[in-house]
Amino acid sequence: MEMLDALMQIFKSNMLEIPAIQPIVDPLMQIPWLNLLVALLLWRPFFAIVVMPGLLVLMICLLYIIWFERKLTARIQWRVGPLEVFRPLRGAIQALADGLRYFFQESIVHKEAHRPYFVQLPILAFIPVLLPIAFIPAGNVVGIKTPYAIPLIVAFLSLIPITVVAIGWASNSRFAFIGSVREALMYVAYEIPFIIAVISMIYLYGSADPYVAVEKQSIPGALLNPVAFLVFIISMLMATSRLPFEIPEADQEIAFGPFVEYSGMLFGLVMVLAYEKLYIMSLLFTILFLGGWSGPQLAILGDLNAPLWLVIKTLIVISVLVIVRSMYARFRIDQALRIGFSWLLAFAIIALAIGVVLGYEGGI
Amino acid sequence: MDEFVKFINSGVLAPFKRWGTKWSLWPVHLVTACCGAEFAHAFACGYDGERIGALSYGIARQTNLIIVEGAITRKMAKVLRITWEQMPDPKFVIVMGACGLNGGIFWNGYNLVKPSEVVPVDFFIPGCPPTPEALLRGIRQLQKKLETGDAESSADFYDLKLKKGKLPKFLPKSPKKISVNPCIVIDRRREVDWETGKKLLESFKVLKVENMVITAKNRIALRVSADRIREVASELRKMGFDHVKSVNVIDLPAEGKFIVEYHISSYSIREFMPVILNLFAEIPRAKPEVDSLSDIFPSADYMEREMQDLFGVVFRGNPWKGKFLLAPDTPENPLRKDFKLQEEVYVGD
Amino acid sequence: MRAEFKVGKLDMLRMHIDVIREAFKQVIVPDRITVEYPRERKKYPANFRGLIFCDRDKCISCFRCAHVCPANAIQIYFYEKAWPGIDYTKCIFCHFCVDSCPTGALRPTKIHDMAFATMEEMKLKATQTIKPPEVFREDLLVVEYQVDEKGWKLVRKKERDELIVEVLPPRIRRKISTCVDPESCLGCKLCVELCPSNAIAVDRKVNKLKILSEKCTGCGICVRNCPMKVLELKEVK
Amino acid sequence: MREVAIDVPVEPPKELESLFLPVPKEYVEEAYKKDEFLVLVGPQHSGSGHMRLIVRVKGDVIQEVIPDPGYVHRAIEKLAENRLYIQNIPLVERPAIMDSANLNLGYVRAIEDAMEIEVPDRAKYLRTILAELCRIGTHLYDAAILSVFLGHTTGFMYPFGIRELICEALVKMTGARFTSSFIIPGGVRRDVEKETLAWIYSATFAIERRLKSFERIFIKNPTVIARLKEVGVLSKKEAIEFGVVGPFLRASGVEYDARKVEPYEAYDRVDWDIVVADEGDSYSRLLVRANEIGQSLKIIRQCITDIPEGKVISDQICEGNDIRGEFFDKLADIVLPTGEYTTITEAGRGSVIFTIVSDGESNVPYRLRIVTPGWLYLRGFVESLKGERLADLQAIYGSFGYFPPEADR
Repeated sequence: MEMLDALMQIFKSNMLEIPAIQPIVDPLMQIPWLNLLVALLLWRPFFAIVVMPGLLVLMICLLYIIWFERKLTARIQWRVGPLEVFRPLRGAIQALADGLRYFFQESIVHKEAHRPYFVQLPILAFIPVLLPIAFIPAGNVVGIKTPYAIPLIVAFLSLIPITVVAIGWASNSRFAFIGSVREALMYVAYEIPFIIAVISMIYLYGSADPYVAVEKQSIPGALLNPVAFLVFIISMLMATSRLPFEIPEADQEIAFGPFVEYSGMLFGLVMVLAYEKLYIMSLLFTILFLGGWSGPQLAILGDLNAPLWLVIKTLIVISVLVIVRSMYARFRIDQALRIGFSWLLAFAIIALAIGVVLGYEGGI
Repeated sequence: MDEFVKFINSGVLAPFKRWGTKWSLWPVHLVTACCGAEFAHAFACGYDGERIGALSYGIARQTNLIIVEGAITRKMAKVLRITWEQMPDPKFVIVMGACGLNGGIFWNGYNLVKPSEVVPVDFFIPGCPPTPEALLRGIRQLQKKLETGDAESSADFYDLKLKKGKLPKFLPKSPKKISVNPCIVIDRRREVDWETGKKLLESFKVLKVENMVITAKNRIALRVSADRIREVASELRKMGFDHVKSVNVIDLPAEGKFIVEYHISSYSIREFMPVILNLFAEIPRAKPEVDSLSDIFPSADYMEREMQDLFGVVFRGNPWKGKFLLAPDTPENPLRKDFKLQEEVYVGD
Repeated sequence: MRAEFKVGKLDMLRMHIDVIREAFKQVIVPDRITVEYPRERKKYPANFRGLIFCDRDKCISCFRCAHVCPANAIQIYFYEKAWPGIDYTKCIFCHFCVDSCPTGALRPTKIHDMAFATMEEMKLKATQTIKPPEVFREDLLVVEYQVDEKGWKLVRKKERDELIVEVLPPRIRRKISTCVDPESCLGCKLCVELCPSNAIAVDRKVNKLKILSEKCTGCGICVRNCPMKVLELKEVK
Repeated sequence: MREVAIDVPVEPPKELESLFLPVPKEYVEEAYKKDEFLVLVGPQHSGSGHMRLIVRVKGDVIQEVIPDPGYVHRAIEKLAENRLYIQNIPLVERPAIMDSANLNLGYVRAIEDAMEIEVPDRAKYLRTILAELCRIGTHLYDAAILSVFLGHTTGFMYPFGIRELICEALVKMTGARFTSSFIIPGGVRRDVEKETLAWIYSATFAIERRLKSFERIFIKNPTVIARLKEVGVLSKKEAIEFGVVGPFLRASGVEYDARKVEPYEAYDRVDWDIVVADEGDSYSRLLVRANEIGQSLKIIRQCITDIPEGKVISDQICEGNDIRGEFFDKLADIVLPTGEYTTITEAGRGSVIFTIVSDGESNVPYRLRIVTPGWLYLRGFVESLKGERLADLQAIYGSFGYFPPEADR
């Protein structure tokens, strides 16, 4: 009992304050046991990781991104997109149907695959994808508060391609092999400019702490260092393998590359990997370039303002990014590498110079 | 494991599974024949199959529906079966197009297999090709089947109960008239007003062919003996006739010979562009061998391989051995006249 | 005419802008052209080649449709009279049979969207072809393409398209069989045996054909089968 | 998960060796020894149609490609020997249904050539309109396939959207979306009303407008240009050597078009140009066809403006102006005089050659030889792949618009 009380104290000391739902929360807090649950839910670290901007929103985001992407693509392509599954919402739950179908479909592990790795790696791949969520702050709602959040997020993101390459290796198929090689090559091409762009922003703000970064963005970072902004966007497209850089999993060329042999739930897992990566990178992008969680505050929402703004900005970033898919064709691997190693790297260095100059003596 | 499968199929979660599958029927990209054009129309912006949850997708492992688009040949049948086996359960098959049902216009062809004998089929769609609407109707019917559990056809035919009548003693004969002793003349002279042709004939005199005739405007037939065909061809090549438009073999079982024809024309000399020379030679049917022209005219290569497949005529010097166009289990030399096809039936029983 | 397209560095930028402009134009005002099929149906013209049914009363059992069918999908079934049954597992909807029908007995419809659970029910016996089928329909609207100089629009109307169309029958000429060259007749009596309406008799004494014009339907079976080609179809008023 | 027990006559191969069918074992071993490996593209591959390409790659560079066609070989030539001349009309359309009118026209012209039938002018114009509609449709189809191979889905949707108009025009004229079977010896099956022609006339403008969108988003898209320029180059000499046909030959700089070289129907009465390019790369192949669509629209407009009144079917076939009701009587008993008749017709993807050999007595062809453009340029296509990167395979495949049913017949 004492332990529970201690826990309660911990939760209560760091609870979200949302005036809008306070009338509901207050009576709930009187009920024994249930109050523990409510307190846990409203405990800032827990809320940040599990609800917003963490897993729950991630899930909703996934459904939204996939639906929005398909709908927007369809709009550009003179057609309607998913609709009949639920007409009143214009087919918004299409991704749910697809997800359910994948969930209940047979997961085939073919004879030549390396069975344990083949099954484990898609699940393993979630660790580097989901860990950064713990470090992404939204105002005072944050999982683990650290001044080194930005480098940490970048470090975890860099682990993802390794799992993808491993997935391709475990699949033991020709196209998966080619896809893995392509992924590895692309990784080198985008990772360096990407990290340099992030470093330039760190120089610019004089700190690797997201709080400092957001604080200093009275003018959004996108305007302070537009070159870094551009480099970040392009390397984001490359990193999440979206067109025109959808090279590692080029459907028509190498049949989804590393993921060619996956089916059922396992494919569902690997398919959302890129989208989750996109979500995390967009969060980082928002913090670095779009002023993070700053925005007009609504008193009634209290602490919820910050995560809400962060998520809204992120969704806008993703929504703009998905339009690229219906505009461009896929580059060839050598062309993409050339872009990565020449143009992108050059721009990244310019961005670094801008960052260093502007951020001279401890940031702007 | 079986209990688990049973639980998924009929337990508490079954409605969710059915609902998810119903609205997420993704056809795999397995283009089998020309109905693929209408398939593409059904999933392009004119009809947009994605509207009803069907998204055409690349790889068999990640999809759950095969739409067989028309004719399945012997070669393709294996692929169809492999693709079907690659797909995870639950999986469905819709066959569109008359060729896929019962052969359609190719019903007595030697290279066709019925898809319903290769994979279990859920729905059949008639038409040649079926309209995109018909294909979407098929998907709708499949969705209905997933919802209610039983397959229903979308059209109901009225049936009149009548007693069978007596067949008359004589039935009208087939409209086909096939000559018993066909007489084939490739180089039949026709009078045409064609100046260049006459000049060409003059210049061809150096070739010393057995016979040369203007068969129509812009068409000249040159008969050579089989052992001189290479010689004449390389002469023609030097004259500016640079490519082969067609390689043809005609089977004459009554006379015990094959006629091998090369239709040669020119791209490099404007004057010769419309001219098609028919260089032909006769070879014995018992020993069907002729020199290949594929090194003189690389454009003849694939067509020689094809003729090798279809007639069993050996082109000496063509590097290709074995089957090119046909599957290993196709009947040998199907285009020879002694390979007979199934005859039409005009009276139902 | 030369198909050339030279691009400079500045053109590249312009082209990028063009692509983006086009995409955003579609986002704001989409040129949507989708026919939402189960709910809507495109209106096809009356000459659309769809399912065929047979007007049994007009049929003269002439075998023309069965003989012309490129896919051999039509077979003649004999009941109290004979008329065609259509095998939709083979039918390619070329409507050669409809065009061959001398009496307009075979009638086209606009029905084309069907899916069947088994192949057996698609093989129609003659008893099943006499009426168009009952088709499962979900459509509420009719869509038509409207084109003009300015572009292409979809016009939707709230109505149900009638699928069984009354196509104007071609000029139907009544013909009967006549013997044009009685001298060459072998008297083999094949025509007598073949005639579905028993309209031909042979006068035993002179070994001459006698065609009963009121019974002859003009099916032409005798004409097509006569070994000496002495018969001909002649038009009558 | 139903229990499925069916009797399967065609078994999947137990061992994978038979999948390598056309290649001997030694070839595979030799490739592995040289540190190269074989990639099988197709037939179930989202970047290939109904054929297989056995690609030998070293690193990312293609060393050799062996085509394995025949997945859609439906024995059209054999079946044609067994059917009436008139019954073969739907049959010869089937190799490429989006190009049905051109194939149909080639076959019918061979019959007309043999029987020396004079086709009325109105029918000639109608045939020209139909053939050009099919040509536009084919070019759009190929452009769509090319764009989806490059991963550009919008580029796939736009041409297929425009194709809906072509299909609608075909339906209004002939009654079928694809397989029109409309051209018969002596003319066409029925007259086309004025309103339909007027509709097609305005549709050409609608098509032109929509094509502008397509041009902006696909043809002049910088990523597309980057993918296609200087890829799969086929020089003029090679193109002639390998007997490439149609737009692909013209893209290599040879000014050859059967419509100009040996004019048929109304092509010598309308004003149009042959489109040629010099580069011979994938992009010029796309451009040539894109420009040809413009020329075809021009032809259609001229035909609709100039079309004369009159009969649509020759007097030698039918006295009336409508074949309906007499189709069988007039056409079933066609017998060609003895001899061989070859016609060359410019179909969407290049020249299609029909050779009819007749014995003079039968009403079925003794031998019908069809050489489709796909079969003719297959060699050139395969040769142009050598030395390119694996990812370019799809770009070149798409730029040739290789359509296996057409090639395999």
